[in-house]
Formats: sequence, C-alpha cells, structure tokens
Amino acid sequence: MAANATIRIQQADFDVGHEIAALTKGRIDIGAVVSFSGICRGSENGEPIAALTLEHYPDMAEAEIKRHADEAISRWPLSGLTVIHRVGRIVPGENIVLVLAASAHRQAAFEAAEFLMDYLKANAPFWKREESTAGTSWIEAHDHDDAAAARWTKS
Amino acid sequence: MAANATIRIQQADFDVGHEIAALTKGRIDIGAVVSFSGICRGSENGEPIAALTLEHYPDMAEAEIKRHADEAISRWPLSGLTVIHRVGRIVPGENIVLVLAASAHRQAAFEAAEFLMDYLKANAPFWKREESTAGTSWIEAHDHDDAAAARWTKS
Amino acid sequence: MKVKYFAWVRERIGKAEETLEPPADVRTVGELIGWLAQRGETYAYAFETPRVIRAAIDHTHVKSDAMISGAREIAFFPPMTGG
Amino acid sequence: MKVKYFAWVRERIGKAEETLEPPADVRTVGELIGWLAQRGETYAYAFETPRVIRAAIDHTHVKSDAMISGAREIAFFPPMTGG
Repeated sequence: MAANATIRIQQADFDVGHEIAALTKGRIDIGAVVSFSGICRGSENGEPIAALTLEHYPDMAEAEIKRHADEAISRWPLSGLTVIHRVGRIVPGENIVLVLAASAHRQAAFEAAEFLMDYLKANAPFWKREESTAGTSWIEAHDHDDAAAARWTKS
Repeated sequence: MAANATIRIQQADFDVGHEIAALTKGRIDIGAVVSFSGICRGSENGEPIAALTLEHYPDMAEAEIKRHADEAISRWPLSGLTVIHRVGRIVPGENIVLVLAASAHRQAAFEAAEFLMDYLKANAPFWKREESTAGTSWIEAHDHDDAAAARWTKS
Repeated sequence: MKVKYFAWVRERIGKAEETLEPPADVRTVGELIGWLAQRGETYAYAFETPRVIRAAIDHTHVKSDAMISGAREIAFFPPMTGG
Repeated sequence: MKVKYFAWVRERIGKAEETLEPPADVRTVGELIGWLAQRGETYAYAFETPRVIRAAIDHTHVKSDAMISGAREIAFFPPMTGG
C-alpha cells in the first residue's frame, strides 16, 4: 500500500510516542520506524540562548515539504511518513521538528528520515532567530547543511 | 559530558516516548534524537506468521551490546544512548527492539543508531523462531545484514 | 505581482509583502533584485549582498536568472535555517 | 569447560549446556566441533554443516581456528537473527 504523508506545521508541541503510535497502530506490515526529533539547544556557537523564534513562509513550506515527502515515498518503499515542524517561540529543551519514517525494513526508514531532515535543514523555508542577553539575531545557514542536502540529488 | 549507555534485555514491552523523555529530560545540550523501533511484522518471506519467539545468550548479549554501545560512544559525540531488546514471544505489531541515540547534531545521532542496529541484526546473540500454520521454524540470517554490519569496520 | 519578504530581508525592508509592477525591462529575478535595491535605503540595505538572497516564484525555489514573467508571487529571503 | 548451545543447535542436541573435558589433542574451536560431532546422532545432526556454526569463547565471538585452551565457557549457535 502506498504511504500517505502526514505533514503539519504548528505552534504546538508534539509527542513523539503519540505520533509513532498513530503511524503504526493496527499495522502488521511495518518492521522499522525511524524517528528524528530536533530539539532546541541552550547554546548556539558556544553562547547561551534564551529561546529561538521560527518564522516560515506558510504556503511554500507546506507545498515544499509535501513535494519532498512525496519524493521520499517514490524513492523508498515506505509504509508511513510524518513530518511536523513547529513555528513561533521555542525555548531550550523543547521540540522543533519531527520526522517519522516507517517501512518493512530498516534501511529505507533510515534513509528516508535522513533525506527529509537534510532537506528541511537546507531548503525548507523556515528561519530561526535566537534570543540571548546580547539581543536577538538571525541564525546563519551552514554550508555543511547544503552539502548534506546535495548528496541526495540524483545524477 | 560523556554519555552513559542504558541497556536492557527484557520480556516486557517498552514505550518509545517514555524512553525518549527519560533520555532528554532536563537536558539542553541535546539537539537531535534518533530512535529506531524494530517491530514484529505479520509475515516472513511472504508467509503469514502468528508470532516470533526470541531466544538469547544472556551473559554474552549484555556484554556484547555494552561493548558496541561503548564503541558508539567513542566514535560519535553522543549525549545519550539507549538500547532495549525484547526476548520471549512477540506477536505481529509488537515492538522487538529500540535504539535511541542523542547528540548535539543530527549526523552523529543517525550514524550511531544505524551502527548499533546493524550490529544487533548481524552479531548480537539473539535468535528468532517463527510460528505459522506450518509449525515453528528458525528464521535464517541474511547475508545483507552481515554486509551492513561490515561497513562500520575501521580499515 | 505580489512580493513577499522573510526573516532579515523582511526586517530590513520593514514590511512583509507588497504589490509591485516593475518596468518591462526587469525580466529576471536578478534584475528584480537590482530594481528593488534602488527603491530606497531600506531596500538597498536588504539587498546589499545579492548573492546571499534566495528567491522563490509561486512557492518554488528559483535562481537569479529565472524569468519573472507570469509570476503571481515572488518571495525574497536569506538562506533557510529550518529543521 | 562449560559448553552451551543455542537455537537449533540446542534443539538438535537436546540440551542447553553441559560440562565436557575434551582430550588434549582437541585444541581449536574447529577441532572441538569435530570432536562433538562424533558424540552421537544428535551432535552429528547439530554440527552437520560446520561452516554455518558460530562460536563464542567466554562471551566473545571467535573463529574456528581460535584456541580453546583456558576457556571457561564455549558456546555454539547458528548465525544471529536479532534486532
């Protein structure tokens, strides 16, 4: 059965266990579930931060994540896929992003989750601003995230 | 802070969300948590199965998983690591194994989780027996699991 | 066409979106950036380093040589930092 | 030394462990498998394809040329299928 992706962009937190249960409940064709949780750390480049605020481009973010989720479903034999990205103010220790990939076997689940995370880091239209005692500033993009995303490009 | 691995071999089921919370609670140095859940599927080589029964070599399994967990901690900058492997009778849809790897950044968490799963599949002393309408039989090992485990060998 | 700005591009310009009709000789995304940069100090500041500016036409990433003809919505923003 | 059997090796032999004292000329894991295979029908069946049998000495995987001298516990089992 072809998987449908669940995609949500929301201010509210999410519960990883609840999302895994929603993806796997009643299914006996799933042998592997990989989850990636991205969590707000308490420092950025060695400096403590009080919070991150995530801005996004709503229409484009949904369309782009959907397009990449569909690409993952076409490239790997997935039984399920969930992508949740939070926006708004997030304090250290809180969740930012969740990717769940389910498949009959582990390799597809790992690869699809990594593919989607690499995409979200480098190319999804979200921007992080950090709050610290020095004020607020926009977090700079990393070249290594572009390189990680580029490794999935089909030649 | 060097991570300590939590390793459990148990008959009881586990709760992924609970284990992630236990690993991350009160921490603000973790930016990435990868979880892998291995789940009992309802068929093996296309034939329906009623259950799996997992046998293990207790002393060796604990020592070997600990050794590989320590190797993961030495190879990747991990903030936390959890490995839970169930034994006994497990029916389709139930969890078999859990690996959680936490790190500041995603690449270490993904790689450590894959490393440990490849090890568990190919080299940890556990054996699966399947129950089907045809009776019970031992599941055969896969060459591709040996190949997956071999890719982590340092040359 | 509708033009949208995000993150520090939005902050520097001081608005999130506006409707603009660039002259006919502004044909590519790069030319649109050049034209916008001349609309005032806030625009000049936002677009002072054109090579770091990313653009999307109708919700799809495009390069600076993409044609803007027919676009309903063009967005400008810094490199993405989601995930 | 204590010898343990797991999975179908255990089932074919009909016991999970025993204490054995092989003769002095049985020096390697491979030689121990050969000696065990001659202990009776159930052992011959368990060890009929020696190349698929895996072994561990004192909880560490070893190859068939590993020396058994000094081993407290040797285990024989099929290829692992955990995870």
